Amino acid sequence: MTFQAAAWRKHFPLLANHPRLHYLDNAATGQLCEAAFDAVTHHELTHRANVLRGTYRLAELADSAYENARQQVAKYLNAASDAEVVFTAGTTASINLVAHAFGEGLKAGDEVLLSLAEHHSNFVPWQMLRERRGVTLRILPLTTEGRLDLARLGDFITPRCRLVAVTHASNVTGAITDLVPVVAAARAVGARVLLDGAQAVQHGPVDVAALGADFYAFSGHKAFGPSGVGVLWGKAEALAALPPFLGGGGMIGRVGAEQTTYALPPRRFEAGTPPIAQAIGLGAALDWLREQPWTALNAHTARLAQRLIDGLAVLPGLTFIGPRDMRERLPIVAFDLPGIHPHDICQVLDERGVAVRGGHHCAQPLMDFFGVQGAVRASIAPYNDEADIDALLEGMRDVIRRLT
Amino acid sequence: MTFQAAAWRKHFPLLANHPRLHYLDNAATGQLCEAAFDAVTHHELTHRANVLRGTYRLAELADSAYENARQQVAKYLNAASDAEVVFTAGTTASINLVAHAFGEGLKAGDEVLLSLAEHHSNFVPWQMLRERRGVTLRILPLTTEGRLDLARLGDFITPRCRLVAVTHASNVTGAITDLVPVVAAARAVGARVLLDGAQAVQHGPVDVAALGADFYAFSGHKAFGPSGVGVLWGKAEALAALPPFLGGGGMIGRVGAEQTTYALPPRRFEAGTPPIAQAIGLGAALDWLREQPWTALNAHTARLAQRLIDGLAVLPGLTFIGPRDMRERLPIVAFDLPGIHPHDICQVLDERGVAVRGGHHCAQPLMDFFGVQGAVRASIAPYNDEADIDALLEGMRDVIRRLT
Amino acid sequence: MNDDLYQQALLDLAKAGHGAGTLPSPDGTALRDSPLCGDRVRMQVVLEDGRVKALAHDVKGCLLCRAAASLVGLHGTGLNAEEAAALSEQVAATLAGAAPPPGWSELSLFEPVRPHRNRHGCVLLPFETLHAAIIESHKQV
Amino acid sequence: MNDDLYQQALLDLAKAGHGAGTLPSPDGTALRDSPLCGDRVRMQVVLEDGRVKALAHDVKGCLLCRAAASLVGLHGTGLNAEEAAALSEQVAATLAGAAPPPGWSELSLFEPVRPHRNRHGCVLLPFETLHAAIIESHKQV
Ligand SMILES: Cc1ncc(COP(=O)(O)O)c(C=O)c1O
Ligand SMILES: Cc1ncc(COP(=O)(O)O)c(C=O)c1O
Repeated sequence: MTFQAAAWRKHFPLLANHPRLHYLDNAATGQLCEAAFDAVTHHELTHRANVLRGTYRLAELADSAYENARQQVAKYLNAASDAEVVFTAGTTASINLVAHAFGEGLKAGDEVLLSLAEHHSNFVPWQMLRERRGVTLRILPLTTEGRLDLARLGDFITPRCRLVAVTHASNVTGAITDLVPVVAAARAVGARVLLDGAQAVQHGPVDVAALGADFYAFSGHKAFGPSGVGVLWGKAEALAALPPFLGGGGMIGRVGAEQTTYALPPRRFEAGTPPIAQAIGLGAALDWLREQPWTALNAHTARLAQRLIDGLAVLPGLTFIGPRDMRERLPIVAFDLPGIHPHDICQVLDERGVAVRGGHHCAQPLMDFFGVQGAVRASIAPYNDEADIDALLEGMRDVIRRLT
Repeated sequence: MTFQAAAWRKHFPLLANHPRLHYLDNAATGQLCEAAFDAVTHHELTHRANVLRGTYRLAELADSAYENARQQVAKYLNAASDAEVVFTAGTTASINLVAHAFGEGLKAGDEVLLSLAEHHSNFVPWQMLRERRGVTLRILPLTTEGRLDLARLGDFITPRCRLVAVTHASNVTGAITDLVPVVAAARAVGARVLLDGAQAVQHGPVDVAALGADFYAFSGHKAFGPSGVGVLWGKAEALAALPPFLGGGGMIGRVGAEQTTYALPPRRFEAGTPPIAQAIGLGAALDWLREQPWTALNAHTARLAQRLIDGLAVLPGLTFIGPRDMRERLPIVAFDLPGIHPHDICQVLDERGVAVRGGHHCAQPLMDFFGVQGAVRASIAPYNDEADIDALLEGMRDVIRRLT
Repeated sequence: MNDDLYQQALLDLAKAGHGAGTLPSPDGTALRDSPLCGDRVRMQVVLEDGRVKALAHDVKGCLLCRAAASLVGLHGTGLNAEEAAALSEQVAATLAGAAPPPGWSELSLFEPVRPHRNRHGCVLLPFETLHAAIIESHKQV
Repeated sequence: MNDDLYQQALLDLAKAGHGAGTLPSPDGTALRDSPLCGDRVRMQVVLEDGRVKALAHDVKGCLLCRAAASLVGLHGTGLNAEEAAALSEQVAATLAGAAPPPGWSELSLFEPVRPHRNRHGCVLLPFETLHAAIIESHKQV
């Protein structure tokens, strides 16, 4: 059975509105699937109310929908319980939550291990923690292809390591981290593991139990869900050990002028009115995604990525920022064409309806590693097809004709 | 010209779907106006893309829409510049931002002045700051009606006061804070002023310049906009003086493995992908609200509140939690009926389609002050009408018949 | 419709307040809050051979909570810690649709609460607090 | 359509690289980054009586940025701090729809950039950096 991109495409209303658009910026934001759109609309138009406090029917329906979304997320992640799912504003908010709540327990000299491939959202929060608490950041180097250099894990994870915070998959190179040795090395020194799943969740269900992590962060808007919502999954005992981060309504047990007690997870970490409609939309998106034929979908996107790589490889001087084959990687293809600036490339491609991104991709340390200032990145979703890839390749020939 | 609730009601699709619903929980969440719904839908279906980074057409449209929303918010608040508008996840997130970013500059013995009428979201973040930095919290007491006791300001604002963080209007008593003496007292000792505007913005445009505050926080979902978004307005020089709070993409100047520089406000405070569609929806809501006939609308809701107060006043033993007249207050009416629990009242009212809230309303210190465990609260929006009030009053007679 | 949420028998059960009050020298006392509503139940027990010999409760809560506490007062003596824990689960199951456990037929009064998930906690709170008070007594020993 | 964003005259201007290079002993040097794209412009100036006598720039940036820097190289000498600041504002105005300021007619090459607000910064950066370099020189004195 060959997968039909056209069939998948039908579930994304924006794409129907732009029949000539070649949207290849899926790593920045995925298009909203109709399941999410419909769930948000249904919520807003039939049972919008604040959650977890009201006793009237509308509020009960809103509560059920919100808690149902938590269950849908838990199911997608194979979490042991929906109480392990914290709704946040996005990946960045989730990681900052851990950097503060877990960070509170760290002291000068404690170590956090990152990698040079991290997105700024999994870099800057730790630099800020270093400022606040004097922890030491250790940065795992990369192989020449841009993968985490796991051979050197032993040099970088010391007995002082308290947390390993690395990406599940890179938003630039597409490389999927081989987590088995990472988790084992962290466990060996008693460190917790946080995975940045911002790029991974949209390529099929994740099994947090099998990954063996303690925390997993991702965003709704990259997973074909609404913006304004994200998730921090945390193993029950890992969440239970954390103090709250943000203070406000909903996360307390009892507030006194002098003393305040806190609610149990996940509510302890959901201060204030949560992104209700957005969580409901994300739940619906993941519920729909969970049932998709991922083996076929991933074979389809890998084929497209390979077609793109093969087509680009013949361009003179072009450097791939990341692996050149499709083993253990996502359909994200980044490249640099010396002498032509990524933004100029993107602009010319845009004239042909090809939407790709150019720049540092919020990964400046990785750009520095590759010795480039920026790169062009095409990121593929199952609704993309051969025509999208060919439009990009044709556009690149135009770029070279016109800009060199 | 008498204002027609029915005409306003037409702009709220959920109410059309529930013709017999008497929605009187507007202080918890307002219903979504069609302007916001349409703006979100239009964005998601025609120019959804990530913002501030892309150079293709879809991204340019998304950028324009997002920055346009910032201008719409600025206009509603009469801000000097749209660069003073920071999009956050909500009021709670906005206040926590200040508690961290401004709080970083405080030291043991510095004082923050709150009031006993604060919502937990303007209480707990400061208690947590006290834990972190040893600041002293001073709690301004209340008059018997539950208003801030401004006569005692002098006793509570000392030269050590660095910040006054008080509510613009109470979510329980509806009392609007008389800000002139508060701001003057803060200025006299060089303290900054943060206003919790969560309850105020939905009753007409706010003039932050006239209020003289430094920071103003509110939520989209209470202002007939989407959930998952809020605003922190800050005076330009007040924002410029703050370090960032959350770290991540978009808020940086340049990220190096060792050193990182930060962007200017407002982006400095918008780490990660912001709630794009939600901000656009909020902008549209405020743009629509700005043009409404607020004098008439507020007279209408005040009349309804007075009708409710008058109707309740005859119930034996009933205590109002807050002022009994409509001077300087919002159409929020909270009360306690000794011997009958608020949740039982709400439940019986719900049978009649009357949606009100019972409980501590995230204001336990205020409940303690009034010596009650909880209260029933009816909060009125311009789409409410006499029938809503009368249904509530009729329901209360039923409550007393059945539950005593 | 939840017309019969406040049926007369439930109101009567609440009003009866079986077991309401204080014990002069309890073996264990537990205090539990509902974060949703700020409700609070205090439960005191005297044990004999690990089983509740006497109990007393003080409820700041709604009718559902008071009726549930009254039911605990009516049938709660004789339970040990394990049985009290099991009972809490059986009450939760009843609220989810199961039949009341043997000896607790009055739990059927709470059937109209089923669709109102936000109120389940109100019914459960006294049962959970009873269990907590028994556990507390064991700690005192 | 932005068909003519990369018209030949603009490519030629960028390629010409007027003023590209380094000065042996500048009075002031400024470095400015674009947070959007990570682009970076370094501008060096030598002043005489407060006016630019010589300048040199080094651009890591896109064609628009390089063309703008080249334009600064072409016409930037003779400016003082105030004029350089005013020029930045005039460039922004040109991008917003106004006519180019006198003596800078080549700015019309950037008219196709107008609808692309995200690229305005690329054009502005060299002008702003020139102003910053002059300010820097004054500090050195
Ligand atoms: C006065 C006041 N402050 C703060 C908040 C918190 O707002 P949110 O829950 O939207 O963050 C609320 C609403 O619950 C409120 O009424
Ligand atoms: C790997 C990775 N981590 C973190 C993020 C941040 O996600 P968000 O901007 O949704 O918070 C992104 C997306 O930009 C990403 O690709």
